[in-house]
Amino acid sequence: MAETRYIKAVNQALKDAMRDDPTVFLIGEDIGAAGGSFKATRDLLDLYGPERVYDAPIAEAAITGIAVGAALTGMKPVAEIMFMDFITLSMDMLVNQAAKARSMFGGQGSVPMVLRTPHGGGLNAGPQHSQCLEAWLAHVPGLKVVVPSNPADAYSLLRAAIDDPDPVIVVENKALYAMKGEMPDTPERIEIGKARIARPGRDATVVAYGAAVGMAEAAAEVMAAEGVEVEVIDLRSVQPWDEACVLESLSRTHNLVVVHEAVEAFGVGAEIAARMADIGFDELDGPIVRVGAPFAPSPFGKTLEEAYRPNADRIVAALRRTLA
Amino acid sequence: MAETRYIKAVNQALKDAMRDDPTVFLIGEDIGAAGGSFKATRDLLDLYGPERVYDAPIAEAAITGIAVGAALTGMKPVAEIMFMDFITLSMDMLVNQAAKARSMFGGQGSVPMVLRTPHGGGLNAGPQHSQCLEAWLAHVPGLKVVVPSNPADAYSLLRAAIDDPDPVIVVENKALYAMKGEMPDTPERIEIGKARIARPGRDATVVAYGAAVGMAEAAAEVMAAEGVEVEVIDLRSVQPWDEACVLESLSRTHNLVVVHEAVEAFGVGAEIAARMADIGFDELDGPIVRVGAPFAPSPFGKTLEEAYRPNADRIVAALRRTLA
Amino acid sequence: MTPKERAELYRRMLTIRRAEERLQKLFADGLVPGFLHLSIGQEAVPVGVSSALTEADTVSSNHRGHGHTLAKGVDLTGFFAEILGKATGLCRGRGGSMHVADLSKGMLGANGIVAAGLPITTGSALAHRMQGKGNIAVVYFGDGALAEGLVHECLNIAKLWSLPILFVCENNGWSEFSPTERQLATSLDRLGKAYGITYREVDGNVVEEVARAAGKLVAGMRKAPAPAILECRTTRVRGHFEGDRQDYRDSDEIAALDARDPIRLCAEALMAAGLDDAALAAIAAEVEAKIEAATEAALAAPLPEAGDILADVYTRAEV
Amino acid sequence: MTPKERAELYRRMLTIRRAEERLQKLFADGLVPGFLHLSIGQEAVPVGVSSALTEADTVSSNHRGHGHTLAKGVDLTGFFAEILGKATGLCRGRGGSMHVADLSKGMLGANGIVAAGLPITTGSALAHRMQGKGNIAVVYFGDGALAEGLVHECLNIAKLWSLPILFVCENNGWSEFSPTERQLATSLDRLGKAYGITYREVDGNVVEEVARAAGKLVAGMRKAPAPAILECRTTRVRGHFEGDRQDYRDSDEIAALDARDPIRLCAEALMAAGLDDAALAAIAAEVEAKIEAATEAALAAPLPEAGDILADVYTRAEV
Ligand SMILES: Cc1ncc(C[n+]2csc(CCOP(=O)(O)OP(=O)(O)O)c2C)c(N)n1
Ligand SMILES: Cc1ncc(C[n+]2csc(CCOP(=O)(O)OP(=O)(O)O)c2C)c(N)n1
Ligand SMILES: [Mg+2]
Ligand SMILES: [Mg+2]
Repeated sequence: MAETRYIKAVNQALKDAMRDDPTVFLIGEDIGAAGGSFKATRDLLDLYGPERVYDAPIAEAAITGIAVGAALTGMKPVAEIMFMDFITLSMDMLVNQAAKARSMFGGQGSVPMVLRTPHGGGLNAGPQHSQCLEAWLAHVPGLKVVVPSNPADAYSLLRAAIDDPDPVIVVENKALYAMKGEMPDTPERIEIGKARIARPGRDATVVAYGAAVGMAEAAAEVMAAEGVEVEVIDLRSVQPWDEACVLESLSRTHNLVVVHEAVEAFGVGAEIAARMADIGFDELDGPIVRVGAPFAPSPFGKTLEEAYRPNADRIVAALRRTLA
Repeated sequence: MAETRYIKAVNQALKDAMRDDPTVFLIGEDIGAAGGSFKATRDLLDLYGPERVYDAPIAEAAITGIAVGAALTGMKPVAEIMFMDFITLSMDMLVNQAAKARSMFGGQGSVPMVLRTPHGGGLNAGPQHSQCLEAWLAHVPGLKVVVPSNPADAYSLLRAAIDDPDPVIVVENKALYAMKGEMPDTPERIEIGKARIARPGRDATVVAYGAAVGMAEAAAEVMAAEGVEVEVIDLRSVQPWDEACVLESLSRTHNLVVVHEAVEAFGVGAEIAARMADIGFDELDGPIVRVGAPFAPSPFGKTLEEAYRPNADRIVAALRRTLA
Repeated sequence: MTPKERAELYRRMLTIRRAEERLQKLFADGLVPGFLHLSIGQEAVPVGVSSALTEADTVSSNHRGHGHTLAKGVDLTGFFAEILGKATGLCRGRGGSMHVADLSKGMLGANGIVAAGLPITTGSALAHRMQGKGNIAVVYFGDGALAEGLVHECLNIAKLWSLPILFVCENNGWSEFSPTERQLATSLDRLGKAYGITYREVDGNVVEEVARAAGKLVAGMRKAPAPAILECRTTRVRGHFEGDRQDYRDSDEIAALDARDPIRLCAEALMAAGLDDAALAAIAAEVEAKIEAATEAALAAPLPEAGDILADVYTRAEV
Repeated sequence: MTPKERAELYRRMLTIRRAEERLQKLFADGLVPGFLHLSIGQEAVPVGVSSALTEADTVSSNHRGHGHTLAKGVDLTGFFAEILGKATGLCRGRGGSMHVADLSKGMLGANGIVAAGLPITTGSALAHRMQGKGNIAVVYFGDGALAEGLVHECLNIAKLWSLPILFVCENNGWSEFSPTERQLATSLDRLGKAYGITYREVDGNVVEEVARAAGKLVAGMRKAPAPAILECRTTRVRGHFEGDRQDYRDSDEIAALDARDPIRLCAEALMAAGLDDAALAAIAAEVEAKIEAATEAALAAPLPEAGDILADVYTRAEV
């Protein structure tokens, strides 16, 4: 067990995957010599050379499409899109190409590519550099989407994504890059689609992913002081997501709150809530309450951004409302 | 009152809007001389000339961005993207530019553009020409999204969209283009965000939009034969959507089904269900059941596509399940 | 080129032609679901280009992809079955005309998104370069596609990284219902110059010219990876898709197409080189028999099961 | 150009310089939220270009937009307040450095998305052409942006439709932490040729040269709408953003920057033309006083209210 930072765990996962599999290569803007805008790819150019680490021109659509084509030709590309806001430029390649190739070609092959990209606020980066757009990708059959909430998961989920035969989008959280956490000596092999009980509890379930997991844990602390035991589920992946785990928890706690940093309306939480309002209906003792960003672009100023991002207080309020 | 077809209603709305407002202009691929792939813009080049109707090169991102810039400079552009699947190429301009300009510029101006695009199956057009991607757009603060379900609405909602000072995406349904319906002599002025009770009922509420409205009405017929009176709500717009109308209906019927042609998972229906599982929780007598496409790309063959698209039978089954 | 080689090119072009004519009829009979874009008049391009390719080379295509696909050597019955949406299709009936693929033959797919084949092929070429086996990648696209930004992103990257990719433009002068000249302020030769990419233009209706130019370019790319552009002037004979009556086209233009028919031109060249009518007829008979057999088999094949919709969305069964 | 006009250009450049130096300090003091991309060393470009513009002309910009914005004549206090995220900012503190806009001055916004300004400006130019008042549109972008496909889509359309748009490339040789030459296999002059768009290259650090070239191009565009490209060779003095230590840059390269400083070059020209130290000092004093006043006012301004987040997402109050 050693302590590491989230961003270092990402770096280590890339390094190990490149060591273990010569078909793994990296492509992205300023990922080589500069080591990436957030240093996720630091030293990898030196270690593996320019034949494995491609510093690409500013051309997100082409970067993503190149990953698709290389994946169809026997390689395992890991593309970086510098901010998740820029996947707006990659959508065709992700949605109409990567996601559909296997199914529409009748299962002939697959597209074993990974696209890493950071979402979320906390850097005052403003409306075009803070968005959490994972709900779009989760809506697309053929894509998988993982969102690690801590350094150990950042490592294990990225390794799982690279090992996966299908296109996986790894959504990292900018505000977590500096987060410290324990990294097991033999990192866990995570199966994409399995959630993790981050904190057990019996009175209410909070489902979260990414940075919201920490917020949910903080809210659970507050509630614990009042004698309310909140179970926190870290989804780890939002497509597929662990419906069975959430349903099982709900059948014990009977109250559900869903939290994410993304805009609440039409976000990932809507699907979880909707699904539980169907298959979990008989288990519900109170309304399903969601906590997410308000329906507005992410503001850039410090106070506004703080007010915009979800936090423990809002999760506590949501819990109080469903438990009322 | 005269009977007209959906596509003709679209054409008429464009014609009338161009007549009433000289700043309205059209831009899109093959919309001029050819009158559009689905003939929505037929005759408009002849009527208004090449200064008002721009046949654009195949460049969806630029077409959309040009609409943004022209709108910021005093015009009212109506862009056509030939298939909704191609908005994958327009996402940056829609999401990072059109949607955010007003808010991030502090309310200085607005982006009065319209983007028309057809979604949906029924033409065996396959995985890249049939998608219903409106859930993506509904998740974006700053955009409005309307989805007309019949010719009269196709006219009125498009007029409302063009009149609106903010960016509105008008999602038409390919399978409805040939639909006939009554067009009032003085077409209704529709306020974007207000739903329509397509069929009143007291036993269950079905919320639908676009082509799903007709399927829901057919399902309601089937149920009526069994003495179950189903209320069908046509949302008309999915962003904003008429939460008050749905809640009011639910508080009378106590059972809810949500239907759309889009993929069920993470679709528009998820938000409606999630919201009602919160603010409408106390009204619910049964699970909220959704009906949408299965989690797979839209297949192209006739039998497969038929099995893929929602239909009255599946809505009936959903109603039976929530009422059970 | 030996007479035998030339006759083989003829046979391949005729196979594409007859296959598409058969599809045209099947479409008219309501048996082809979805859109059908025929490449009648353009057969010399893929046949000429493919004569320079091995099975390990990859190609990717666009909406008008039948010729590209057949020329890469895919199974004729699987091809027909796919376009008819049958369970025995190359893609199990899930793709159809705009999405035929056969990865085992290096055919990475037709594509319903204009210009989408370019980055995919650029990525395939990158993989070839990394794998170091001398394989190359070919992308077919139309003149109308040149307006899409992706074309430029890919020309730039292919040149920067010396990727073994052949950009094959089928310049038929049309982009759907519009003459491409109204959509483009540039041309591929000028773009080639702008990016410093080797550019060749050929009469895309003369299969030997295409084959010769492609052969040279590809041989060079195999030795020293680098991109190249091959622009083929060609002719779209049918409408943009079946059902398009081409009212927007000049009758003179259409009348002139026959004289440039690539199959006729090849037949004339073969006759000039000594082949007789009987030999040509024998080829035609053989081709027609094959097409007929493939069509019959495809028509008789079962439709996919509805349950098949959820198959293959992911490689592993869902968690 | 009269000495007075020349001095005015100097004053404007100095205003941008001092404003950015002030921002640099404010950033170091932790008072600027978010990213801050300074255009120190590039001031001659927007000042030269703007000398050819009226308020009704529109400009749009990129992430490095302070100079473009100030040169278009926006209010200095509102500018500072915006970058500090204050309620009195030009965008009520919601945009910040990467999103400063002032529609009343024809400033359509800085932009955090590389190359996004191009289609927006192309659309603005289309509006100008339709409105027929002889107004024109200008887009500023960097050399790195040339790799984005949107650039090409817009060059093509601007030429096809004869739009009055001036494409101004600030070629500083860098794209973030990489030399742009490693990202581009083409150049703007070659692209200009490929699209048949008038192209001029100037020393972007000599304000008179920029002004002269822009003046000529813009005058032509006002008479007969048509696009033009103005490539300005310039120098990025600071890091890509504040906080970037530029370890990746050669010390020689950095040392050489001073000699090309646009403000120094302009001062030298002014002195050669007869202006004395005192006159320059007077300009400097005036500029500094204005900057100081604007900074103080901005610093003293209130932050936006949290409730303000939901304002202005739409024009009309929500249904
Ligand atoms: C991104 C995208 N935009 C538009 C279309 C609609 N479309 C299909 S083919 C075509 C014209 C293509 O012309 P060209 O590339 O010259 O090919 P050709 O049909 O002439 O072979 C268009 C506009 C599409 N399929 N994809
Ligand atoms: C679409 C997009 N991709 C990447 C980025 C990250 N990024 C910001 S500035 C920049 C480099 C731009 O270089 P250039 O256009 O030359 O402008 P300069 O910074 O030199 O002024 C990059 C890659 C971005 N903001 N938007
Ligand atoms: Mg063409
Ligand atoms: Mg630069």
